[in-house]
Amino acid sequence: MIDFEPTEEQQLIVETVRQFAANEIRPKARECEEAAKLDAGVLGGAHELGFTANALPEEFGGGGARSAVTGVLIAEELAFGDLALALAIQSPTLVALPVADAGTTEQRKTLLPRFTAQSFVPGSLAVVEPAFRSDPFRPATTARREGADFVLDGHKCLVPWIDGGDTVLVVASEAGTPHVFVVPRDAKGLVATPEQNMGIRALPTVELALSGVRVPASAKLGGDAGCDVRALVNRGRVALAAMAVGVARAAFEVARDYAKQRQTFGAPIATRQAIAFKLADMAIEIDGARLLAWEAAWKLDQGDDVTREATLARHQASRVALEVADGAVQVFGGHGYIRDYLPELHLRNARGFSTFEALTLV
Amino acid sequence: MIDFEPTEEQQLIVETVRQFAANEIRPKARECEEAAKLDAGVLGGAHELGFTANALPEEFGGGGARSAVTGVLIAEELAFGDLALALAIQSPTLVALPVADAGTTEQRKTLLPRFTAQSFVPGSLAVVEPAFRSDPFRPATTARREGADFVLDGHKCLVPWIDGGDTVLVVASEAGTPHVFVVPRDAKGLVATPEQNMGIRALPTVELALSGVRVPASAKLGGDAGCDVRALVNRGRVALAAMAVGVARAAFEVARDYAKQRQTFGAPIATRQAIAFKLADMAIEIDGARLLAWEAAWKLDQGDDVTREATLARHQASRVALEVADGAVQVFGGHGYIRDYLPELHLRNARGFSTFEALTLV
Amino acid sequence: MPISFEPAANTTKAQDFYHRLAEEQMRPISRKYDVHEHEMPWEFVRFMWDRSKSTPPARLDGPDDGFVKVCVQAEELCWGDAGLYLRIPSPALGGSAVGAAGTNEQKLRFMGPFNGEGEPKWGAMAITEPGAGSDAAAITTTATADGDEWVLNGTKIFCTAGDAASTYPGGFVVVWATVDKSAGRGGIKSFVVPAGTPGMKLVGCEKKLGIRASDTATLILENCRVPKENLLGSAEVKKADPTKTGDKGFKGAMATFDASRPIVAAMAVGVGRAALDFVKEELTRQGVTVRYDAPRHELTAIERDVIDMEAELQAARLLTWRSAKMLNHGKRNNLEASMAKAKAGLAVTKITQKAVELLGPLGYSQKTLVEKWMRDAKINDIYEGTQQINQLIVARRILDYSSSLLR
Amino acid sequence: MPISFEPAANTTKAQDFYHRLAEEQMRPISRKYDVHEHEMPWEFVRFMWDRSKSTPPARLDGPDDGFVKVCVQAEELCWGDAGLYLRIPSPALGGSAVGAAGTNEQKLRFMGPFNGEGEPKWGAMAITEPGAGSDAAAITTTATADGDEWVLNGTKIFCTAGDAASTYPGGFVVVWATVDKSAGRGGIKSFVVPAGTPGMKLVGCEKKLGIRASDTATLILENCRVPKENLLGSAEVKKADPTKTGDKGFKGAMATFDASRPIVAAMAVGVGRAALDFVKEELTRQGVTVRYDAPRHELTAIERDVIDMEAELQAARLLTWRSAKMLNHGKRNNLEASMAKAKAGLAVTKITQKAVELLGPLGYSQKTLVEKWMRDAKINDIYEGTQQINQLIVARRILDYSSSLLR
Repeated sequence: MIDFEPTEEQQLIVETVRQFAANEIRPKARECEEAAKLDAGVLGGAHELGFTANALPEEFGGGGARSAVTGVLIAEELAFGDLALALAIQSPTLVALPVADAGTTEQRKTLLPRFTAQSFVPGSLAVVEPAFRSDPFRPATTARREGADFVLDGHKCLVPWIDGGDTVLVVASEAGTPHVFVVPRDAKGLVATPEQNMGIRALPTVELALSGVRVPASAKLGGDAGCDVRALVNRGRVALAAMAVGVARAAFEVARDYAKQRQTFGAPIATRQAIAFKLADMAIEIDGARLLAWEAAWKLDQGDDVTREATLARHQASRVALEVADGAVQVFGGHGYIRDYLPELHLRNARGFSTFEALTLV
Repeated sequence: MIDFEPTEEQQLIVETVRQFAANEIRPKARECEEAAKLDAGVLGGAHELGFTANALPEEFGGGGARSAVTGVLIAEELAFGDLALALAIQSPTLVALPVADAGTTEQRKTLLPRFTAQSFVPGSLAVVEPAFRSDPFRPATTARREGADFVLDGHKCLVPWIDGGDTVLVVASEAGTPHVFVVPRDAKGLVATPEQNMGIRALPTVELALSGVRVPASAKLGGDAGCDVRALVNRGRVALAAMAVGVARAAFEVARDYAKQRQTFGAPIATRQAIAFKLADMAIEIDGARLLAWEAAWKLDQGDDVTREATLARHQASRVALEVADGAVQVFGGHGYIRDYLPELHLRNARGFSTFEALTLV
Repeated sequence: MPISFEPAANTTKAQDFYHRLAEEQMRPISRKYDVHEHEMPWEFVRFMWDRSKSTPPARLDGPDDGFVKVCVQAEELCWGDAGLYLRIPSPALGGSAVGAAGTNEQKLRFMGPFNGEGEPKWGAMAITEPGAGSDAAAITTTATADGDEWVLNGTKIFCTAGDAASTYPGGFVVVWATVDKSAGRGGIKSFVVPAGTPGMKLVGCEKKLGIRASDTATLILENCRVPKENLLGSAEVKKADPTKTGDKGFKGAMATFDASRPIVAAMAVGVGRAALDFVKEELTRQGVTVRYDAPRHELTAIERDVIDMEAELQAARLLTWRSAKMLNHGKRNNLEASMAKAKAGLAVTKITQKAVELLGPLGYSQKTLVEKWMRDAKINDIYEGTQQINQLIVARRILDYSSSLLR
Repeated sequence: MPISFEPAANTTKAQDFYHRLAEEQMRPISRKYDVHEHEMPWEFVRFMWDRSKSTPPARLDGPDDGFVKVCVQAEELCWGDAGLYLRIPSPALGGSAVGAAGTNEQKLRFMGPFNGEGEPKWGAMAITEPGAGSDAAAITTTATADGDEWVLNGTKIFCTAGDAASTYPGGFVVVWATVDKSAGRGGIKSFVVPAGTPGMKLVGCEKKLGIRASDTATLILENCRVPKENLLGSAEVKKADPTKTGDKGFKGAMATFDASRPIVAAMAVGVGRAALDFVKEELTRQGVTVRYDAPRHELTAIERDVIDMEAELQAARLLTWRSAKMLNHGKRNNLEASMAKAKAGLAVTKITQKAVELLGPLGYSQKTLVEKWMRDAKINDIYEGTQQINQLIVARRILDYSSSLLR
């Protein structure tokens, strides 16, 4: 039966995250961005709220409440606070969820408990490649079987690389089919070079060069059968769509409040149609994109292949986030160009969604 | 030296056409459209102004003043009056200009004089094909050499077919290369079926079926060497870009005047930013598209290959015409949807430009 | 209910039913009544009238999507033909007005005859005037009390189904008029004028860009008398901002739109989907498959267009369903309904325009229905509140501004 | 002159010259001064200052494109780096103001020192205030006559090159202030405040999204005294609509923009072209050729994007040149200049945003300059009149509405 009301439990979660985003994340957003540095207090505080743990199986200390719908609700609220910090807070999903979904018993036992432990442990997942022809479904990075090992070669970029993690999941093609490999961050042949990007500067990311990186056969996620990389990428797209909605909503609300307060020619600029209609369009587009993300998430929870829905949601949310952030800069006028205000940050972050892949998962 | 001022002679021509468009074409536009019928008086009156004749060589009674720049100036003004009537008025270009440019002496002697004679003689040119994969540069219609003849097979559509003409130029691939063939309208194997289109309804157009249509070898435009179909298509695109600008300007002016006159909440709707800014955008986009059309036309006059410029101009002008016409309907509100007013006609006509090819030439 | 995109079985059943109806009864006559503007499609009309005796598809037990189901029905029928949809004998917007502001007695009296018995009947609503388009408060049609009657005088334009509703017995037109010009919006009331009431005259029907099967009438009211009991809502005139009071006059009339806008948005979605379905079928015929997983460097322009069209249409549909569902939850939905209407109108305008472009000569020719759908779709940007009016409503709500602060 | 798109030989020569300069002097330090915000690029500054001794490229005899050539120069240099361009020692907008409203004596006195001799100098214009952005008539900075001097008091923000112009000897800031608040626009005059004048204090520079090499200063004027002769235009206050009079105060200041907007538009085009050139070069490296003759069913999404970007950029460039050429013809160009500015600002904002998208991770990374160009480009939608202000100016002109009718 069609409905658009989150459950009471979900509403409670949303309310909690919303307050955390407003009170803990947002106040740190600019400082972290300018310093290109995370805030340990924010990560720790978010970890205590237990989003990732809640989604993990009970046998590993989790809450057993895996739900992509809940995931997108959380993702939007966190990104409403700040995108870079949201991605950092959610980085455990990058390892925890693929392992929970597709890991062998051994892999689950080894890798999951850390994410339900007391302190925050980040995750890393390497999907995007630093090339014009980057295609998440068909990575150019290869994994070659050599005796009891796999040997990985290739390049990745936009890989979250937060201090305190020791594992990175690498997507690579094995005999033409993409699979995921569990690689120690300090593996021989793995060189991680810190990146500078236009936005999400508070989130440490690296470019990875893999030259003959050797991992045991048991490092292949899901064992011999491997895992479904398509589903992984789609889960990333749905999660990113939700975060794009969060960024857009943040830009919209900041612009709306500014427009009501800023006076020219003796009246708030929000009373002028050009501004008011722009804000109305933003609100409409944000709600539309959110519903697409919800639908894709809901289908994920049904176990469907959501390639189409994830693409639609990501396409729409990415466009909307950019347009809304750009519009927010415009509403702010000269102040929109200044790093004392948030719209320019929203614009830089929003532009990334057309490129981001699997920077967070639901 | 870069300049944007038409010559005095061109200004005189523009002024003449503008008045003709306002006084002779525009008043007949709606009536012709609803009746799906041309007005002989308008065609005759336009013929007396001698646009086509003026561009033809003096040896055939023409003015010898061939200029694509003058051509686009005229095209915009005529289309400002009405697109269907403008295309009818300019239909002689469809035969006269290709023959003047590329015809053999014999072809020129046979086909040109009629266009400098006292009364209006229409032209027909068959470029578009009624298929999803229609490609003006690579027609699926074929011309096969058989002894002293060419045999033509294929389908065309959107072919102007005004009463009083006896010749149609058909673009067909001969051994993989497109060429133009002079075909009598009553050729055996040629079946012309009247079309109904969304717009330009006053202009009679047909779908052509060519089944083994046989023409002598001398019917190949330009003789053995043939002619440059690329240039022909490009000349069509530049001309159509200018007409799209004319349609857009017509829609804009109608909307602007309506917005100044129509009152709601006690003031003209033009005083509201949502309307005023929309009108400003229209004006800007129209001028931008016009300059692209001028540039492409100017390059044609330099003898350059203008494939790129013609595509840019056509792409931009086609988009602008549609957006402006749609905006004009919006400015008119409910009245925009009614066939008593022009915007709905502009919208139907404007939508054609992304499909039209070589319906008029400069 | 948790977030769910699974239609109830009832909805799916209704969808199948109306889809078949659209395919079998509407599509085959679609072009005919586009060309023969203003001609009454009697066979279709009688078919639909007969059908209104039952309420198929017979309801299943179990969950029901409520207003969402109604939206799904409207989408399917407008997928069939939006013009013919507006010709279906029903109380239509007139019924919405009676439903939103009428007493039970009035509902029974005016809506009762719409039972499939006897001859087909139509309802309509007459708001717009030559001098008052989006500005409902500028209405100049007057209603003067005279003994047991109201006397109406004025001119109404753009009255959908106004010809049928004013002509065929048993039908009615809900006319908006002011009982007190000095009171502004507070003086505006709606009155049910039964078909054939002396003094209500049909001037003519508009020739339109699209939805040509539907009649869009101009009506003149000349000393047109209706009984006092035909006033919807209270006769009391509140001069203080009437949108903030419990008055069922102007506010009741506005509530009509809160209930009707989701339907209108769903109708738009139906037209847009018709065009998108056609494009996708043509692509399939041409051996072109849309690759939703193609990386940006491999994507064709058409693929991206289709992805864009699908996303826009689905966003419009979901916004529509959300606003409809709120009615079931008893929530005020005027922000969300205006969002849905604005989005759907614009989205399908663009989708159908793009469809014509993508299909090239096939799209521009009247050999297919795509060009018609482009013409039909555009009405959704205009009627039941233009794009701009809905933006205005949304803007006022999100800014918490009154209509005097933001106009 | 007939319609022609052939640049004069002088223009082509200037273009080559400035293109090489941009490539050799600006591009190599582009990223450095993006990262080291507010640091003075002394080497580049001295190089450009030295260059201003001559006026290369030495003029050829024969036709000259006039202001179009100036636009071409600005485009090339901003193709190099828009932030560094704004750092070039020159009278800049301050000079435009002096040029538009100053006497010959004033021009000599203030612009004379910009001759490449001695140390580099800068000019700037200070209009915007914390409470008056687009609303120039709301200026609260006051100018009070006191003996032979004007005394200025107020705060100015968003003053491009305001740090350099107020600090380094020989430079100057043109400050807009009101001599009579009751006169509205009629009371607004501009005053030349030489660098180092006591009472003019630099508060600081803004940290910005882009054009980080340029300084955007906040200045405070506290009893800042300038000689009477530093007023540009007449001291007379006309209370009747001053935009309609011959007064050189407000109108003169506005005329500054008519001359500067084509340049600003050309600067925008330069940034947009940088990004578009890069995209096309990258496509070439990847073996992708844009087919301008591909039919719609074969076109890739990237091809259509590039075609769209090229058309938009060229439309912006031609609108810019047109508005510039009108100055040469002695025609009033404020409509056309605002059209060019509005179009160029929006076009390059979109073009650079699209470029980042098309290049994927390459575009979003700071390894290339594309992301910087996107940040730089956005200023063109904002300064020298936002997108909205220019739309407003265009709307007023095409509707023939005064600023009180349409605001």
